[in-house]
Amino acid sequence: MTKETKHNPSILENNGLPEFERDYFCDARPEQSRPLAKYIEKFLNWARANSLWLLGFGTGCGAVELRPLMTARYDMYRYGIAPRPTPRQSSVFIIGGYASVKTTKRIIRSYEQMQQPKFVIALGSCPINGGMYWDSYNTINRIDHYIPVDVYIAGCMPRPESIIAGFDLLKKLIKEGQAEGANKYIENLDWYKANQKKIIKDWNMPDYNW
Amino acid sequence: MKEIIQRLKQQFTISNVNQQRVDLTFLSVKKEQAVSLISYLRDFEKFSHLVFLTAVDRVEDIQFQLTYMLHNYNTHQDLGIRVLIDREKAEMASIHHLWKQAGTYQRELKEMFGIDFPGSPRVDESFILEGWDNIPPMRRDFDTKKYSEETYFPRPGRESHDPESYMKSKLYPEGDA
Amino acid sequence: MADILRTALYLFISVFVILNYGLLLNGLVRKIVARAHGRVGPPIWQPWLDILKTYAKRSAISHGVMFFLGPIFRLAGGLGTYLFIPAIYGSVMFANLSFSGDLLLVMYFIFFGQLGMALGAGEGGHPNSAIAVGRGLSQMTSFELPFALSVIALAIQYHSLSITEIVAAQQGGILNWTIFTNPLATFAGLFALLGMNMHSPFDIVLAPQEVPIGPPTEMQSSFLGILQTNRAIFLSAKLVLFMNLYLGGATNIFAMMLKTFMLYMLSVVVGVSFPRFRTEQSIRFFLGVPTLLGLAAVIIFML
Amino acid sequence: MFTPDRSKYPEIVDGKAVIDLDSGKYLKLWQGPQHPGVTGNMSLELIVCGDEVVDCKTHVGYLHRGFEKLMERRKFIQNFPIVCRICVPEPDTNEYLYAAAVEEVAGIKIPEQAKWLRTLNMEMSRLTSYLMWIGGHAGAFGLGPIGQWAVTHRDYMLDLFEEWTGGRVYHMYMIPGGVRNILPDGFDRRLEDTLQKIEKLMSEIEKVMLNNAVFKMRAVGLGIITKDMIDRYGVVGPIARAAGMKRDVRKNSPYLMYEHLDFDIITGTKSDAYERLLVRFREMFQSIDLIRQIMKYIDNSKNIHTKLPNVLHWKIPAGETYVKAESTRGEYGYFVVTDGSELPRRVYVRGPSYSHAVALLEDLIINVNIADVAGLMTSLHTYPPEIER
Repeated sequence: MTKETKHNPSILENNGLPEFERDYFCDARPEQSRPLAKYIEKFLNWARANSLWLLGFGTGCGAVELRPLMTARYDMYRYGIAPRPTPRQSSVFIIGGYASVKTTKRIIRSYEQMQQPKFVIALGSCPINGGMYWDSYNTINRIDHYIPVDVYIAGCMPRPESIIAGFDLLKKLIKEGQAEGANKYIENLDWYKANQKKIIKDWNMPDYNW
Repeated sequence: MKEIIQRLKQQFTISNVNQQRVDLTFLSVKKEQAVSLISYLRDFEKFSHLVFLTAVDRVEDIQFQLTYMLHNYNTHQDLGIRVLIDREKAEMASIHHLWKQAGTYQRELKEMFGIDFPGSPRVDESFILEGWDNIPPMRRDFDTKKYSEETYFPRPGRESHDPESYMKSKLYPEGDA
Repeated sequence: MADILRTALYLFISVFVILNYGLLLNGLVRKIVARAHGRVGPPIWQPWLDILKTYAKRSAISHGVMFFLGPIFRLAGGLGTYLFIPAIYGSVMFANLSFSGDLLLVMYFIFFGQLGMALGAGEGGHPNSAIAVGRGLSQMTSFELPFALSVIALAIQYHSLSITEIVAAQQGGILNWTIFTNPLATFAGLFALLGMNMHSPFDIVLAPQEVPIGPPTEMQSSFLGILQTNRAIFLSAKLVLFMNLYLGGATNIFAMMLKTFMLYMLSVVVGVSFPRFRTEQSIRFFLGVPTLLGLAAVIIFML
Repeated sequence: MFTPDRSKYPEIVDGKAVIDLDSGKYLKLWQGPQHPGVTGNMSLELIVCGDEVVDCKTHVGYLHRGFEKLMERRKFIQNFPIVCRICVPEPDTNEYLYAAAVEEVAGIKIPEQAKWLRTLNMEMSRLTSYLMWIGGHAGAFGLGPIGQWAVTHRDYMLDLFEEWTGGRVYHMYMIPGGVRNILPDGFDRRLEDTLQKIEKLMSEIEKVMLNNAVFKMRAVGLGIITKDMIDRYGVVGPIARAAGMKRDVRKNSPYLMYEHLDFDIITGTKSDAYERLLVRFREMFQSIDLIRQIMKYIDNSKNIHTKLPNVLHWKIPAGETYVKAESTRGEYGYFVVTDGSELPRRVYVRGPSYSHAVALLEDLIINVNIADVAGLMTSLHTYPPEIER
């Protein structure tokens, strides 16, 4: 991983990293990406909406309903949704239910490694307000304090049908150009980082994972 | 089971023998004798399977109660061995040399209760939590609700009621439930 | 000058057609595999959408110069393979850049893309890509052996290293095809094709449960887009090559589509019904029966 | 005694291998948590030399919700909806064990019909869980279609559960004192239809997977667990049975109505991944058979629930107990301590994956090809949430 050539006056501190590792990571602040001209962007949004690659990261028990969704009974491939094993290539992140602190750290890392535009769907009631584990010491209560969320799907567990409905809503948002979570994240990077660092006590990763 | 208890009584000081079910017995033993009792049970009484090892926080007596559950596959008997240890200086001899998985249980106990098992493999590495800087969460004096509310931004609007009084007021406003 | 322009135009059309054909094949096969799974499967135009979407990503992370060059080498390999194969026998437009020794060049280009990709994936720094590249190169070396033997047998049989001449020699009836005149070499070659197409049981490079999709792990956005483009071109190029060598080539585009589709279905059917080999099992497989078949083919035609 | 062959190491000091990552000979490879080849959300920190694993550390805790702590601050009846969340593919074992433990400490007897319904629920969930597992296991070896077929048929079972209990994944069916409802009309017919579908699927799986030459090449001889390892690592369930040990809680210490049912403990001999698959495969047939046997005893007119005191201030006398049941992965147990108040003092959940996924896997994985890591993991049928709870 080499340094980006772009230089930004406000540089990420990366002070969670040991000295010798700081060289490996880019310390420039991420920049918001601008949409293209109107009709081109509309066309591209249509393509994006119909080719959603979701990151194959079962972060919680919601992942168990992704299996039926991927298989013959519900078959999400019909709608252009396919799982992808690496964050670099995927565009949708499904938060499968509750996120413990240890998983949240991985969620943030994976989310930042995804390329823009990227979308987040939060499954179940736990990422909304803690759900069943609202008083647990190890699960976060609101995922939108750590990463921006486009679509919430309530329920414990949400049925595969409701997940498909959630995808439909996401497609609608993308086509309307409203799913700009990645830009929102970069715009409010400091707020998100402060929240993240509040719960992740051993912050040993770069401030933004390029 | 009775014969085994009799034989054990000859060698060890055991107390509080409680036969919960036909195939489940609990007994208490002193901390110093625990490991030799467990080794004896494993090697001579065919209690060859360590089912689990866990702790109960008896905060009012300032003690931890460790429970070693052993199983005998020949007679299909479960035997729970209770060991009381001091809560302030929680330390117990390790049994990882008897069973491999005991090391895992001890790692968990170290993390969740703060009970130390000197010599147990990787006992100081974090097992489940990551970067935990509070008191061990499974101790009774750790308030998980308070911690959660302070740390994880509870979404406003959640109300919690005591189910008894709430149901009484909602469902049976005049009568007695 | 006009000649060159016309050739360039023809090449452009040829590549455009083969790219879309590759994507169509991709979409079709996804549909067919889905039927084997009991699913409906994605719409047939899904590959076009996927490729459009990857190119439309707003950000791209590079890990260095070689990381840029990796996908480009890969695409060059795919294009190079295709451009020296006459896709349709007798057609000026699809004759591409075929010349008298093109078979050797094509064999080189099949290798070339993989090597370029290996360098690019190595620069990505992901350990899984490095492992997958190692697996890919060793598997490629092993299936190259039966393939090379098969090609040597063909060269001896037809006394030529030009694909056009080999196709010409197979014209005039179904029994003139290599598959009937030289079945041993054909089967050695088809085994190699199974390996080249990297479907199960030879999908050890992309093996999602082992080295999640392998070399392209770090590739994203337009890097991945280039790879997807290449995958379509390279796939059809390989199929066209094998069709030319073993199935008598094609005299029109429909015959080409039919024959390449049948060839690809071979890989797909085998892929659906078998689990994956381990790396050394795969190598051992290629060095076993297929190599012996190839050797036998060479020896028979030497005598 | 089994000690993994660590001869590839440069040296071993105090039982720990000295691995110099800078030497360029070894590569550290993280498998998971974001990796399709890992069951659930856990990760393996592998050190590989060439294609072979020379050292492994299991990292769990990504799914830790602190159930045991949460249960200590919920009333007995409030705990009942959260216990099933501990294990997602097979929640019924948790429900049963929690209910059984509470009943035992509180001294409640449940009606016989409730026991039959519980037994039926447990066997159906066993079949459901195995279907999911066999899909994952085939997928780990790159045999995609089996995963698709099996998970689809699992869905048919979930439909039955939904019709019966109202819940698709979490059934919340066995409450302390009995069960929640009787079988709906015509359930037996639809159950039989589904069972026949599954039997047909199984015969197809046998053709495509069990008799597949390539699959055999991969699975035979993978991850052999010798008999002396069984006790040393606390191995239970189908893994122990595949090594020839007659260990099945259903038979050894019968609970619910299993003593009235006719079945044998299925054992294997070779104790490799293929044998474990075979044992589980035969247990699926056994499960289908048991479901058919149980259906003969179901009588919807009988009482299914004991009257409980007002559960909102239900004080259970002080006591402690350990109840166990056979889940698809082996002995599952609940250790419940009460102190006479409205809240349980301590609930400890003993998941079988606990010893399998950490101590056993870490030693078994030594010298295994990286390609087989996923297959080995699924063949142990580890399920992370019951490790960290």
